[in-house]
Amino acid sequence: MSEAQNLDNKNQLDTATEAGISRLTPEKIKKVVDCVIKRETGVRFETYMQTCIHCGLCSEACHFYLSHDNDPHYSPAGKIKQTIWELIKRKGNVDRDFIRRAVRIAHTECNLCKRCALYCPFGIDIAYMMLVMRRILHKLAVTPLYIQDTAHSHSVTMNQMWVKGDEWVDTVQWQEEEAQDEIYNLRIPLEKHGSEIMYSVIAPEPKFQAQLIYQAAIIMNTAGIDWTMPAGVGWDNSDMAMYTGDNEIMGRVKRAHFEAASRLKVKKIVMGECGHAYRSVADMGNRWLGWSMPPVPVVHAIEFYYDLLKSGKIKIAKKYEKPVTLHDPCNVVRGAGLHEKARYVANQLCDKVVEMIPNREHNYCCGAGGGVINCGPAFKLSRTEGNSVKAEQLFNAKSRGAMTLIAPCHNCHSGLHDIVHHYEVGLELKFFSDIIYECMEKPEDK
Amino acid sequence: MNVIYQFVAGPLAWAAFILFLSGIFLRMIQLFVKVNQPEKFLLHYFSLRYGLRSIIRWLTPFATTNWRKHPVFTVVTFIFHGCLLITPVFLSGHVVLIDEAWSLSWWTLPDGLADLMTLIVIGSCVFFGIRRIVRPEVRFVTDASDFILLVIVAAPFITGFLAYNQWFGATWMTIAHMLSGQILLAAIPFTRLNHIILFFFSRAYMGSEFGKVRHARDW
Amino acid sequence: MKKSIILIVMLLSVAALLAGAALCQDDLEYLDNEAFEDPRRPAVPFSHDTHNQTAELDDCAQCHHVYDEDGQKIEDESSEDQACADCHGLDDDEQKPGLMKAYHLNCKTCHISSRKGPVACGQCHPK
Amino acid sequence: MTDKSAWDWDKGDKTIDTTGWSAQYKWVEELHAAPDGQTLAAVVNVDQGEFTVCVNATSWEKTFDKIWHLRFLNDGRLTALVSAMGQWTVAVDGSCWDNTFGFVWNPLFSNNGKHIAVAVQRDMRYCMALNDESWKTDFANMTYFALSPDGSKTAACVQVKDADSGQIQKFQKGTFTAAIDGKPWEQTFVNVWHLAISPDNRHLAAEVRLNLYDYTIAVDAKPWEQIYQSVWEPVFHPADGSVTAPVKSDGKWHMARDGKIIWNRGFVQLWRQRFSPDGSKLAAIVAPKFGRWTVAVDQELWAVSAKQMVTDLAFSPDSSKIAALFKSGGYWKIAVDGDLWSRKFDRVFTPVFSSDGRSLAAKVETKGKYTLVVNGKLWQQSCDMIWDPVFSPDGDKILIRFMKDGIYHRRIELTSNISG
Repeated sequence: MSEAQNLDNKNQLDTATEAGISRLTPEKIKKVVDCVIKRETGVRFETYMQTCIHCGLCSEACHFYLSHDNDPHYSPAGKIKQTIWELIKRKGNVDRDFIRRAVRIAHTECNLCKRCALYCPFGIDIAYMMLVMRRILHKLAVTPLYIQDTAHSHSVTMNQMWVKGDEWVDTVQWQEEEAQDEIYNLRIPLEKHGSEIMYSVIAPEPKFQAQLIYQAAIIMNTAGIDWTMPAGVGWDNSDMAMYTGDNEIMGRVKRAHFEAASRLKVKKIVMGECGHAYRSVADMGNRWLGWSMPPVPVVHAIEFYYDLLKSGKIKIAKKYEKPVTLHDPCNVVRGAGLHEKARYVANQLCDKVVEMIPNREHNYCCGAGGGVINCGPAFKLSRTEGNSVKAEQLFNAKSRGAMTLIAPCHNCHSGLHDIVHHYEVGLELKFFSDIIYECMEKPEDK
Repeated sequence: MNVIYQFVAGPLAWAAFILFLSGIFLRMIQLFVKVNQPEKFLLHYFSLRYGLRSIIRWLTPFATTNWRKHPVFTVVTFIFHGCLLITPVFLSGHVVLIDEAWSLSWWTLPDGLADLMTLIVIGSCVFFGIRRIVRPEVRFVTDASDFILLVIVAAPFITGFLAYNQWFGATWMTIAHMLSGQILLAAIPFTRLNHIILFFFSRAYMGSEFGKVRHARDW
Repeated sequence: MKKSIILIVMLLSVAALLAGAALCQDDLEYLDNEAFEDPRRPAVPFSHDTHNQTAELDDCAQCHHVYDEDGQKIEDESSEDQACADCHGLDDDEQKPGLMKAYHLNCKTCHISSRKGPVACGQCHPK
Repeated sequence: MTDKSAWDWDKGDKTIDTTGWSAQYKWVEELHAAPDGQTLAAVVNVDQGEFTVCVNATSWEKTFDKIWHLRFLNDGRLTALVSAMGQWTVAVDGSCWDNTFGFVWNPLFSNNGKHIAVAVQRDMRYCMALNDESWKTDFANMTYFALSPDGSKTAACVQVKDADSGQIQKFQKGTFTAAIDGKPWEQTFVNVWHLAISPDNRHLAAEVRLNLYDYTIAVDAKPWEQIYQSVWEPVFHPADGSVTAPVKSDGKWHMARDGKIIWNRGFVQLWRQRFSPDGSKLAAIVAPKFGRWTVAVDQELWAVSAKQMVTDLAFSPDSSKIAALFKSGGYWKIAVDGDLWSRKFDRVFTPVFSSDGRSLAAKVETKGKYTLVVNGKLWQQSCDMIWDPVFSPDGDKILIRFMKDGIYHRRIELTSNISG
């Protein structure tokens, strides 16, 4: 991944995607469009196409629209007009330039955050329409380089970051050893059949943020949880194939995750603070596999911490003093309704919680999710500039005292990190687990 | 002229009604036949409770964030749709005709009120038309069909208003009114005007997904 | 696209019909509408003799009909000595249409079948 | 399987008191009971960074920096993955393999317990090792491992062409293949998953992805002629050498054998197919409708279904019966030959058939307490922990291994005493 060109030029994508585009022929494009629309879409797609009355009311839902001075090219319906509508109207007879623009729009100018679903009077799922576009782009082999590579990683290793089988176990054991300095008999039980809980994470944790596994282990051990982590495939709950439209790989990765839980005979899966992974296991991946709901209950970290605090399994020694503001991640708030539980957790942990405005289901997207950040550094600037409204929202929370920004989602974390730096917002970013780890009563304290 | 009247009031009216009803019927059949392919989960997540929750919420003025964000538009939209649906159904002239044909009758609007409501529909169409031109985010997603649809909707109300008030000749205007009304009826199942039906389905599905699966509000 | 062309053509024809509209009015005599408590439409201009001449009507019973108890029209009898409202109440009853409906059906049915005379609302109820 | 007739099948109860173990060591990890129930073992911590294995209150002589994946083999031997001086290897009953490696993981055991294979990393290169002997060749990456049923052959998906992360064009040309005993296939694929070695050890089958979209099954490097939207793991027929796999086409899953669709209907989902030991029947877990799961035997659906999931599909050793676990509404039930046992549990573990197929038993959990269910009847003991039941060769007796109040019990019961 040597390439780090900055693609401010709207007419150019990364070289690998450009290479993909240069291989396209009109016949190929038409064939793929026809195939996807005819065979893979149904009543939902048709209804959305026929129902949209072009009222433009979705516009203000979108942070890209708001951040670009209300440029209609960035409104949700505006983006659909430039992609799906045009594609259907022209029956797939579009050229390479159209596809190039569609790649940029579908992959880097929509976070699939579904905020617009709250603004459309008809309840049209624009994120779904965008996923149909991405599915077409996947079938045309013009998915942006970085996220395509991530999908390749999923296909080979069943994890997001080419983490090999030995590296995973080695990292977990290394964190277990590190954490034993703090709690001498701490364990991260691997492949423990019949545990209550399987804890799954996303691959960036073992790859770059091993301290999160460390913190999780401290929390699990302190709370006396009967838990395990798989030593084989299925330990990673993330799924960028879901965002590239490679549904077959998405399903395969999700199957590996659920089969790990099934093999270990756990009662439920607890997952770390990641949003898209929740969407992939509890919304999209399970459906592709025919499971209407996750076959093994999936508990997101927010809900897990809520249960631990509510039941007193975790006690707070001293509350976090700096005022915090809480970012509601799309995939677990609009996607799972965990906003009130997140507030309970935040209030239990912190002295003061400053609400962002808007908040809960109406919170602005971080700008990173939906696979956008995974399209790579080439699109970083357009991503941060496409979310100035988030910076304003953060500045506003800061003006009311917030010093720490809690983002209980990996993508949000990275996206907000970029925004905080780009706009020099000056907020310190934390996961819930960072604060729990910092403030909880640990065994030594007892 | 009686021949034309007779043709428009007779066979054409039947044709329009048949197109309207069978169009909607076929759409529904198509909807229910295709609902399980290829997305087999659609019906699975359907929830009457959450579907209705969403429909009622969105059919209540100012009950959603977006309705509150656009007060003028919200007022116009609700009054427009209300007048659009109520006026023709409770117009005395229409009820008299139905009574003569099938001996069915019901309460009717005072003519003055009906006139006012007709003007509101026409005015709303003008408002929507202007909004399509003036607001950039709406203009961007607008195409010719949107204006044609507005004209199709407004035409029976304009001609009806003129026929009732007998400007420019009541006879021909009455025929024009019937014709434009028939065009509107027949157009509903085959144009994006079918949002009046599909609204309930797309809304109910989104409501079900948000209520039953996502445990979040969709407004 | 084809759909919208058809729609435009239809709309244009509506406009043409409007342009061709014209109205002629005769000298003014009115049908008695006193029986209606609060008439919503203006009384109908009607010149009895002119109408009958133009329409070449000889049989009074064509309009001033009489029905027997079984609902059969009695061919040889007529009812020009009675007001319509004597038989027809304001509302329908089991055998007879209400007064307004009686007028409408009586006039319009004939106008339509003979392909002459006013049929649209405003033709009889001018403002 | 191992010969169980030599085990002590006399009715009665033997105990091992583990309450003293925790005083003996800094901590004691998960307890493992031997298949014959005579020994109880656990990884234990002796001192900081010093581990050993405690077997019936006696420690292994050696200590290690780290021990994990402690398991009893079917022949009663005790194995674990151990590390000393930064090198990893396999320990069996306290003695290590001669070879040491950078890392070992994913141990595979043959049914008779005689053979142990592990995935090996040495100097950041990968291969398999079987019974202390590693492949002659190693690879840049290795995923998905297989051991033949008799334990004589190992296979893995290996990367044979270099492609760094980010080299998507190179990757899409195919860098992976399958290797058996270290010998890779000539042909490469974009992806290779889930290997199966034929019962006669002569053939290797795998799921392959030919490009980003086309999936099929490859047998001995030769892909089936048919291309599918997706495929799941292939299995070999016990006798005739044919390969059967679920394949997806036209949006539905179908059962295919050697490239031909054999069941006359498609499913929303279809996987975990398996042949009866005698090869006469083919069963699979299926979802005939979205959100409905059941079992299909030779394409006939069971009348019962589950809303959440179906797992642990298994034939009895004599091929006469089929069992599976059904989960609905958060509860588990056992289904045998299309009938659901009425009792529901918070958890049911893998059911065990007697060799004649007459009896079926499983470990079950209700409200954190464990017991056994045998032929639909509950064993009237509630335990803190229980292991999977073991039937005597004639099926008349049942070996129950359980923990209660820190005491381990090895009990032999008459099957009829429980199942009535």
